[in-house]
Amino acid sequence: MKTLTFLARSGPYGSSKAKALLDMVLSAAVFEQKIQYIFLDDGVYQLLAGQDPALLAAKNVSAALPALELYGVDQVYLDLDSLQARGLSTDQLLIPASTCSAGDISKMIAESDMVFSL
Amino acid sequence: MKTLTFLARSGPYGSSKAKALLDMVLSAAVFEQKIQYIFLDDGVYQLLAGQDPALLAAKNVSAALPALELYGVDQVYLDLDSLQARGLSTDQLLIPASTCSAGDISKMIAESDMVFSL
Amino acid sequence: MIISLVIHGAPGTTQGAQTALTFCRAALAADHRIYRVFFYEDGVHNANALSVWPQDEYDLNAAWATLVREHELDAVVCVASALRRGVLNAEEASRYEKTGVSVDPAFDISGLGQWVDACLNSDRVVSFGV
Amino acid sequence: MIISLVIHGAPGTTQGAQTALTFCRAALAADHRIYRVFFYEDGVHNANALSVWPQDEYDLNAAWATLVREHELDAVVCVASALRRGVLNAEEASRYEKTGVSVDPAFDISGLGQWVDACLNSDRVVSFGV
Amino acid sequence: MSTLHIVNKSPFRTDALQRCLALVSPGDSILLIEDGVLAANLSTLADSLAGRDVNCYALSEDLVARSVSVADTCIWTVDAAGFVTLVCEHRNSLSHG
Amino acid sequence: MSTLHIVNKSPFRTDALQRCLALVSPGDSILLIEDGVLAANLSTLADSLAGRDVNCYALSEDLVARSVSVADTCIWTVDAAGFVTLVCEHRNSLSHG
Repeated sequence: MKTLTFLARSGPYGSSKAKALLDMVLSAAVFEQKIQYIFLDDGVYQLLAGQDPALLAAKNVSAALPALELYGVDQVYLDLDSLQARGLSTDQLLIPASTCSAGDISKMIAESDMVFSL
Repeated sequence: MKTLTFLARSGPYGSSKAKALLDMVLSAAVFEQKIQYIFLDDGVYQLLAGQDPALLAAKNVSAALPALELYGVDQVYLDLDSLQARGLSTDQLLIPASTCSAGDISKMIAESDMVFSL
Repeated sequence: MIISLVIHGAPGTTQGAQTALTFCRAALAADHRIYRVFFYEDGVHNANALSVWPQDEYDLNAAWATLVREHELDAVVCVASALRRGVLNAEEASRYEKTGVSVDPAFDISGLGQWVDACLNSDRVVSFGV
Repeated sequence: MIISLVIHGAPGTTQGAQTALTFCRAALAADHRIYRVFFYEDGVHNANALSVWPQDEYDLNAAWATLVREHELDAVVCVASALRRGVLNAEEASRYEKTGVSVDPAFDISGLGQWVDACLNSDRVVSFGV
Repeated sequence: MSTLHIVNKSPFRTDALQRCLALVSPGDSILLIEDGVLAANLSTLADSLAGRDVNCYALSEDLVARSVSVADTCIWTVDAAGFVTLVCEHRNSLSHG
Repeated sequence: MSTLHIVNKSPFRTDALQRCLALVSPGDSILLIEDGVLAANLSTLADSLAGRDVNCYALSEDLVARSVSVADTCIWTVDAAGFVTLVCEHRNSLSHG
């Protein structure tokens, strides 16, 4: 088993990056690897409750989040600094995520076999 | 005749944007429009002398610059603030360009029929 | 008013092509005239007829082709951008001995001169996906 | 060492695909083993066989296809990324009734499972064009 | 004789909004679209615009998609039809790359 | 047990380098490639790295292409072969998007 860390750093609809990383996470989960899924920078917007991209003809990127645990992705983290820098708070989020700091993320990266960032 | 303003804001080899904007400028020149070609932000790197992208298997974006005047593109400007913010000076440039300020650029934009930025 | 659009972004990868489509529909609904839609750089992928979108996703390629046909829009794909991205019509596919035609016939393939012409003949030109 | 590459960028539009090619050659020259090159998102355009580059420009599509053949590399194009971008093999072109085959046969089309497999079987995985 | 500045990038990841603010003239307008709307809930944006005679708009479809609210009364929301109107009301438009 | 941080974006246009600097640990290395090499002639980069036990490299092919020189002796240049060596010498790599 390998430790794979995913840094979700992009907002949800401006590009396909959020969805592309989510698909990587779910694929790795099927192979039962150890996964650390970290939302930071604009990636914290992926976690916001109340997203409604119907008028963009896009799928709701956050719809898959509640199912992450079913897929065995239970290590989901949120960079608190990124959230606060954007004027957001944890009670606006769709799913609970363990808050972490840049120092925590550095440690998780150091303990990973591979790291992917989108 | 229309006044078309082009804002070259990207470095020369990280993307195709510099070349794409240059092609627009040259096409507009063929149709003998009034052209204002302004290098600002990372676009100032397009003007640096001594570029050698052979090892990137890319064409030298700056090679076309000396021919701009032949095409009738004689209004070429350079944002001095952008240059200085990057630790560069005008004597490092391949072609002479009139230096300008953000205020000058604002005025040129205001007097344009259309503006393109890449 | 007479409006033209320049589209730089591929469908799906960035949002610009979708924004442009919505803008184009709104402009038509407000009885403006769309002089031309010019697809440049990665924007040419909007004219790719080989794209296959998942059933549960919005097919932006089909949406563009439909809009162009319904409103008889002048939709032009930049030839220099298209060739290097493998967006080819029958003539080019044959000339370069390629295994397929990939551009939707609702779109014309032509040069940047068509973009200049759009600038000269439009009141406004709006760029998307830069 | 055993190294795999993940390529996110289209040829030409951003520099990542070219950087990856140079890296891949250097790794092979240093006698490392390339386990797999995985083309994801816009990276799938590197496998497009319909691309026509100008005579005086470097044909990155041809360069990838040549490198893959010469070193018998395992080059995999992500199927979900490829379908929506019109990068199709003969089977898909026929199934979806499309007018052409666009993937270079040097590349396989498969799923993200091949990327996970590359992670499991490589010492290093390097991403380009993100 | 004014310009519609269109910003489609996140203010947190790129300098697009900042560079736009350096180039706006009195009488110009700014329209935030796509990831650009992430600036709409920044009070610092309102501060930057104060006293400059620059109107600021955010595209409602993009705000709703992202569940982002507008922080300040000085930022108006417009839909796609309003986007078209803004384009027509200004002499030219500048999509900041 | 260290990470090779790969930065390919201009420090003037995006926050990629800044975010990289927030995540580097002692013993990690930074490799500037593509438009990332535009940071190589910034004296501020050397300042940010001072005393942090972080090595910084810039890809020579990208420096030469852009005619950009390296400001400080604390930034080493490597070619593609050196890039491969750096990947092998570190436990993992992180391409900062």
